[in-house]
Amino acid sequence: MDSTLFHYLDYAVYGTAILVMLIGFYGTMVKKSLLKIVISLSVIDSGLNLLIVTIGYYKGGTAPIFSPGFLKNFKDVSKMVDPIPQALVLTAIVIGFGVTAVALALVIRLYRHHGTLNIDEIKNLKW
Amino acid sequence: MEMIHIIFLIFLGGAVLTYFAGKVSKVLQDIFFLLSVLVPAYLFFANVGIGKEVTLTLGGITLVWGVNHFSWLFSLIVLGLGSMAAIYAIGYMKGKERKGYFYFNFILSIMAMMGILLSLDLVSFFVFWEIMTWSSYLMTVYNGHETQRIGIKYFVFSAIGAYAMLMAIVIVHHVAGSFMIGSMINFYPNMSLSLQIWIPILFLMAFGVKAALMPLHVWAPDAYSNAPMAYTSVFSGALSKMGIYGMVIVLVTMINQIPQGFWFREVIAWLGGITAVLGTLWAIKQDDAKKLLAYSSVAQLGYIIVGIAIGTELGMLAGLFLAVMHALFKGTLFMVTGAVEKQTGTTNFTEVTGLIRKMPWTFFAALFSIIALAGIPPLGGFVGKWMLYEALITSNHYLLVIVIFFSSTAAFLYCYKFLFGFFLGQEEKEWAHVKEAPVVMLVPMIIMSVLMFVLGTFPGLILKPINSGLVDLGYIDTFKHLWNTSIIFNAWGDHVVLQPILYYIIAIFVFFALFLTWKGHKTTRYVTTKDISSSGEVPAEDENLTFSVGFMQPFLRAVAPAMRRQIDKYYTGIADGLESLFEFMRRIYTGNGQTYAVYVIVFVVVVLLFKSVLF
Amino acid sequence: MVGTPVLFIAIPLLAAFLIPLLGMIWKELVRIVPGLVLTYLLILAINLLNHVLVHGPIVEVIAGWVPPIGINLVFSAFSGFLVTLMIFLGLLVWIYSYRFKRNVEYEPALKYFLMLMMLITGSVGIVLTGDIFNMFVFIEITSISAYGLTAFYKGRNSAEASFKYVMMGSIASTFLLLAIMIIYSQLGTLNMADIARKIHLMNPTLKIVSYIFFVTALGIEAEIFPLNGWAPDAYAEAPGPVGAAFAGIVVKAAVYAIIRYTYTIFDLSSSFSFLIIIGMITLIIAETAAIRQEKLKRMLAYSSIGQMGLVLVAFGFGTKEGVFAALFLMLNHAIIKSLLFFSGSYLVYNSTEKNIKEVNGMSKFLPVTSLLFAIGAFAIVGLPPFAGFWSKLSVLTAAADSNMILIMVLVLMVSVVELVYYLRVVNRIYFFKKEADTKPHKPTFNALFVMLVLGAIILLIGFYPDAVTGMLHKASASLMDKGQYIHNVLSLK
Amino acid sequence: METVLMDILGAVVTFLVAFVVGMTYGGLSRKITARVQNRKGPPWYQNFIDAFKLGFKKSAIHHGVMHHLGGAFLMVSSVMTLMIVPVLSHNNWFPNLNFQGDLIFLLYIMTFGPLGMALGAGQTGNPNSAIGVTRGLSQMVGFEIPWVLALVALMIQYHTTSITGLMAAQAHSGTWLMFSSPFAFIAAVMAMLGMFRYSPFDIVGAPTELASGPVSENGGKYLFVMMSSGSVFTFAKLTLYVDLFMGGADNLLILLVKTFALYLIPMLYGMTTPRYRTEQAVRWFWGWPSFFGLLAILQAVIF
Amino acid sequence: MMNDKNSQKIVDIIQNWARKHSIWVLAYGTGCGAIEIPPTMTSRYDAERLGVRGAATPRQADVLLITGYLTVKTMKRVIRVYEQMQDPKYVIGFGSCTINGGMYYDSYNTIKVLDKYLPVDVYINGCMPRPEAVLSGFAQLQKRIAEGRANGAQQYKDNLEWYRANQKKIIPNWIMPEYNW
Repeated sequence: MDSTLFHYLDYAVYGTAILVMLIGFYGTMVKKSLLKIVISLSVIDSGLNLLIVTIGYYKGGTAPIFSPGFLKNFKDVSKMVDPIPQALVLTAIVIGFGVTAVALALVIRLYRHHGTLNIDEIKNLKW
Repeated sequence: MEMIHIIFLIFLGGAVLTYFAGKVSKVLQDIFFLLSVLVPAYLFFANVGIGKEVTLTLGGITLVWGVNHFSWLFSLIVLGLGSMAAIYAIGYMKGKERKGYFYFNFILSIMAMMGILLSLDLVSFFVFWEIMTWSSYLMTVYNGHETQRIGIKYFVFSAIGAYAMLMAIVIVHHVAGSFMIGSMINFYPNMSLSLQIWIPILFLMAFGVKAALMPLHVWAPDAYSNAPMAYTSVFSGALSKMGIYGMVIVLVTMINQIPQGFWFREVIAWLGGITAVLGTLWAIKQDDAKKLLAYSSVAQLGYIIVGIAIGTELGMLAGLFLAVMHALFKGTLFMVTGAVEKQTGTTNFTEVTGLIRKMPWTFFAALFSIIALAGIPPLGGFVGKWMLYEALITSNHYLLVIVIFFSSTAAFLYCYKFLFGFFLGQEEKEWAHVKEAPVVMLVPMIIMSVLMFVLGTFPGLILKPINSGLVDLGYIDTFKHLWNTSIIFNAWGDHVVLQPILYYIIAIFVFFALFLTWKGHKTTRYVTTKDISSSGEVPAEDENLTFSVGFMQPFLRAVAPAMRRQIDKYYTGIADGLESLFEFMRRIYTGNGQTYAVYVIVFVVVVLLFKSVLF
Repeated sequence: MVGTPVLFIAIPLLAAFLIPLLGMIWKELVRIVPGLVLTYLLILAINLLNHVLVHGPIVEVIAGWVPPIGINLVFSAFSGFLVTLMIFLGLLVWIYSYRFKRNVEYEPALKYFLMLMMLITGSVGIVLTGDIFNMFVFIEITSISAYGLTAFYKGRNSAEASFKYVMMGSIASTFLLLAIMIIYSQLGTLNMADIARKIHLMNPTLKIVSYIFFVTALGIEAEIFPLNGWAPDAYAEAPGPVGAAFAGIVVKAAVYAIIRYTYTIFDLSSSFSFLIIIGMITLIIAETAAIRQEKLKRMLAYSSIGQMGLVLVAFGFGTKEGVFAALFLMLNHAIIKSLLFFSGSYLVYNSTEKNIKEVNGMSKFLPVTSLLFAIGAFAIVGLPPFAGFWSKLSVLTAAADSNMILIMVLVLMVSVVELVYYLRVVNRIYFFKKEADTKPHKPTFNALFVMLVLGAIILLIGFYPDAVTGMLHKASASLMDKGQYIHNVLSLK
Repeated sequence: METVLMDILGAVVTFLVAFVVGMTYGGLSRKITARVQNRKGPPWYQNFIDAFKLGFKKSAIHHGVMHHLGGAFLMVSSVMTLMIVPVLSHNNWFPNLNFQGDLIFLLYIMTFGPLGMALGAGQTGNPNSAIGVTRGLSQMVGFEIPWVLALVALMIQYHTTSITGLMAAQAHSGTWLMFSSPFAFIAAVMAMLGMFRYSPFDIVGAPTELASGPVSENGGKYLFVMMSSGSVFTFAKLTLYVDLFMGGADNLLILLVKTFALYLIPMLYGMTTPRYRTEQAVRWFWGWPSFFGLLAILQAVIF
Repeated sequence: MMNDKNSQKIVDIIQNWARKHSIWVLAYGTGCGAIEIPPTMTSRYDAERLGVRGAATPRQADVLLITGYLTVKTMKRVIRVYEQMQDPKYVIGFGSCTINGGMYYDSYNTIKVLDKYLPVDVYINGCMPRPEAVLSGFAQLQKRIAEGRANGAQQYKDNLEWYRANQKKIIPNWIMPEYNW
């Protein structure tokens, strides 16, 4: 495997994550449907999670899992990727799931109340 | 526990007790109310020595309260007028709703005014100032719905003033390192020039609002006329004097210390003069007694401001003497209006007429106060006016003296209008049932009228404490060279000897009064006001012949150009403009969740773009 | 040791999840248990705070991992003060909402108190934690329970408000995580003390970016101006006591977080002036928006936003006096705004629109509630002798000491605006004729008790500010002393 | 005791002199007016006859105590003015109150009467009276401005506010104030036109329009007292002008000459001019007269 | 020493002299005769030299001048004005109409003989009387005053009931208030 290509690929992962986030932001700001907004929020979350995991990764790392005999080869320890971002991402995913659930529940109620999913028409509260 | 603390506790406890006593019994409430005004007044004058100081530490701030001669003089106004108005209020409030509310705020106002006078540090000064403001505000809106706009106007002006003062206070604290008034004064000469100019301006804004100095006076007519009359007599008589009190201190201890002070004093004096003129003109225009008196209060405060702003010894004496007199006569006049309002239910000149024979004692009080107000000898108002003119002339304010003279001559017009509107003129059938006011309301009025008379002949009685107060402020003793017990001098040595003049006046008056009464007394008869020479026409009993609509029309036509513009309108315009702006501003919150999300992103982007500027 | 800070998180969280189970035993337990828990926590908090004020901060290590690796809780004078305040308010909210409106029924009461307990857990956690990711978790706990509470009523537009809140909250969490990740990628640690120690090693640009992200994320919760679109809606649509909880608990926690980042973690000198700018803008926009409101709770919401702006301004002075003033403001705001929300929701109890004109003439029917609302209004405007005056005085003194004349002028001008709209409401309560279709509702005994307690506190602080100023001085000193904080946390073994 | 008696005697004598002179001037004014109008006119003593006749009226009515005492109020101001004004300089006969009041006191005591009278007029309930009063008071505000401007100019020129002081200053400098400060004199004389209420400033008591205005309900003894008061006041005012601007008078004859000369001014001016409306009158006083008053002050300040 | 009666006489003489030379006239311009008043008062005839002078209100007036015919409607006002005048007071009937109705002798709404309703002291005849006649009328009145014979007011007071009866007879709706006299 070419190292330069790998190098670019490294950036490409970052870029993809950020791109996914930007798509999410775009959807949040532009799409009028409540559902699309909720999806966009999820997309932002996904991009962000990807980004975080990427930060923790470095080239050639291994999964940060203690296994029997792991300590025998001391070199492996430094090869392990940072486990903390992964732990954080796990938490973040859970939280994101919760939020999405709440958001969808609200969308249902809004749809029942207003009979539409267009966010521009849900403006009873203003000024 | 010091006596001063006890006095404040009585006020405070009395206010709360009075409020809740109303739930038990109305009489008990009245008694509590009287006691909680009169007892502290007695304790103050009997037990609090001048020069005494007590301290209290609160929130890391040392609060110092004490009395000096100058604040003692104002205490005299506050507690004296307060006691009188309290007695009057018992009668005035009888049968009215929200008595507890009234009494509570009344006592708190008195307490706050005393607090202002006794404060030797700026924080307690400000605290009491604000308590005074809101308690008087609550009184202003006592009459309910219609008054709320007026009340808010009053409160907004007061708040602007008070906040200006608060700013000055914290700046002083910053530079002088202490909240004490004494240290502020001591440090003042060491301040930077801009502070030396701005600190007095900020203070004067606060005091100017309370003293109804143009252009900060627009709240006054409405507020004075809409509070209950029993309170307005204190409001106009004593509460406005707090502004004067503050002004004197600022003028003497700060402005006189700096070379730019001359311009300050000129500007304030001229503002006072213009206030006097405008107040007078507008007072003439009013058809409602309350409004008339309210504008007249503004005008009278203008004189007082002129007196203290020119700052000579005689000017100070004049201003403070007028302040005392104004408390007396304007207090009485508002009481008179209240009595008329209570007995007839209205205070409009176009409705009430010819009460003189129904309410003779009230008329007597009104007559005396009007004579005092107009500054006609031999009542006290003249002494104040005389000293003011002499002070203005001897200190080379030639044009100002004309301005003041114009306004005090024009004041005759509204003085007459007041007396004529209520008491003189046709005795209409509509008011035939009207009775004299209750004794409890009459007594304070009569006492104050007599006081006006006494002070007119022996002004020394009150000039003495004024003199002590001025000596406290650093003026030289003016006794014997500006006044004697019954003689007043000007700086050029001319003088008026009041006592023989009084004798002459009484003698001439009594002689001709006797002459008129004695001569042909058998064939002199009383005829009703319907029996007038109206070109032979016979007015019916229920025909209204009274001349009261458009009363001073010819004069108003003559001065119409000066009254075309109203400062009030400008303020209203500004307020409306601001409200529209705010209405526009709140549309930022569009109600669309997406917009809010965009705001967030925009905020982040903008801050990131300008991060080199911001960070 | 009189107790450990971890109890503040463990007990309410446990209670929150036990409530449904307990409700199966006896339905009333759903309402009683939160109160017992909060009472216990309040006693504990006061004990700990007393201890802390004398002996210095308590640092608690969770699960045996010593910082900087493990998560730790810090109960200093500063955070302890806020925790005590929050729990006290939580207790009051509980008493007030014991049988408030829909809480009479079992099902809603269960949800309500569950979410309330989680809200308190989260907020207390934000204040106590010493780990930035942990703080993120607590913020999310707080947010999700806040979404739920906002959407509590079915009849109104609460879902709309809640949805806006969810949108903003999600974006907030995104930025928060981004910021956390930037710091982690640069410094490799999540412990606040550790970050604070190493922050100078960070790339300056990234430092600023991460600070901005933090402020954005937390600013959404703390109602900073362009980020606070959700706030008026949520305040207006959530139940009255929840409004009080937002103003007194959630926002306080968010502001705490901002302050912690600004004072302790980051070493950006110009972040103070940034705080002043955004605080000032928030103050001005919110107060000017409040004056034209037609709905009572919306007006209170804007006022709340404005007060938070003022708090940020006071923190932005960066001096000990400024911090003291800000803490004093936070205390007063928590108490007074709670009182306003409590009494205000009874003034417009039976109304669906919550229009201001529906409070007309309520003083005849609800004299005590009206009086307390008036006291609250006077206090929040800063009229002496009520509590608000002293905090306003301290803010201005701090401003003068920092030579910020313009800030003083603006703050005072905005105060006038604030005065006007509060006076208008008070006038309506007292002097207007009752609208024909409003139906006054007498406050229940517990609600009245809560309001009276708050009123008494307002008067107490007003007449005797020394009751709290000593504590506030210590709290502000503890915030200012960054080195001590780092030392306290990292010296643990 | 003796001094008190002497004081009283002096006051009474001064009063009588003023009464006689004032009445005579009134009669002369009627006579001269008649001659100007090519009439024979009443005898110079006609005013005395009128006054006595009014005094001899058998019955009188009043509308209440203020109306009853209105004349007494009026008298107080007239007689007090007379008492304050030094009638003859260098003369210890009638010192009265010369040294106990000054010009500002005088200005105020002069307004005492009209106001008291106005109260009496008000109590009659006659609308005409009240209208007359409002006109009178308005006009007073008008002419007080040039009058006070003139007086202030005098005061600042000689650094005294007392009448005797001004007289002494004139005696000392040897010139009359009407020559040394002519603008003040012009302003004061123009103000005097209003003070005397001759045409064109007689709208106060316009006989056909207002039925003589404030006095419309007064007859008999009340009118008598008012007439006498008016005469005394006329004399007092003329004497004041003489004292202020013409150096006072050493004996009665010179006083009469000077006062009569002054008295001719409003009288003759009135004969040639029709009546002003109130606001016209007020504006007239705030026009040229006030301008001259300002000039006077300017002169006093500069020189 | 004079006794009281004599002194009273002297006082009367002085009083009557003053009254005689100071006649303040309230000209009630009831009819066409009012036009004759201005020439009487102005330069050509100059009644003022006799002390005659206009008065603005009945309170100040001495003489009530009824200038010409008097309608029933005006009658009420005239009575009221007369009663508002202060003692001593006189009435001059001016022109034939006040004497016997003159050219309105058969009019339904003018009064014919003034004397039945008000105590006339002096009549001036003529239709209209010229200013000379008016002056002579004043002179006549002066003469009567000086002699103390112009006591119409006294007469009115003494015979008030008779006058009232006459007045009420001609004025159908007598709404004069009681305070009149």
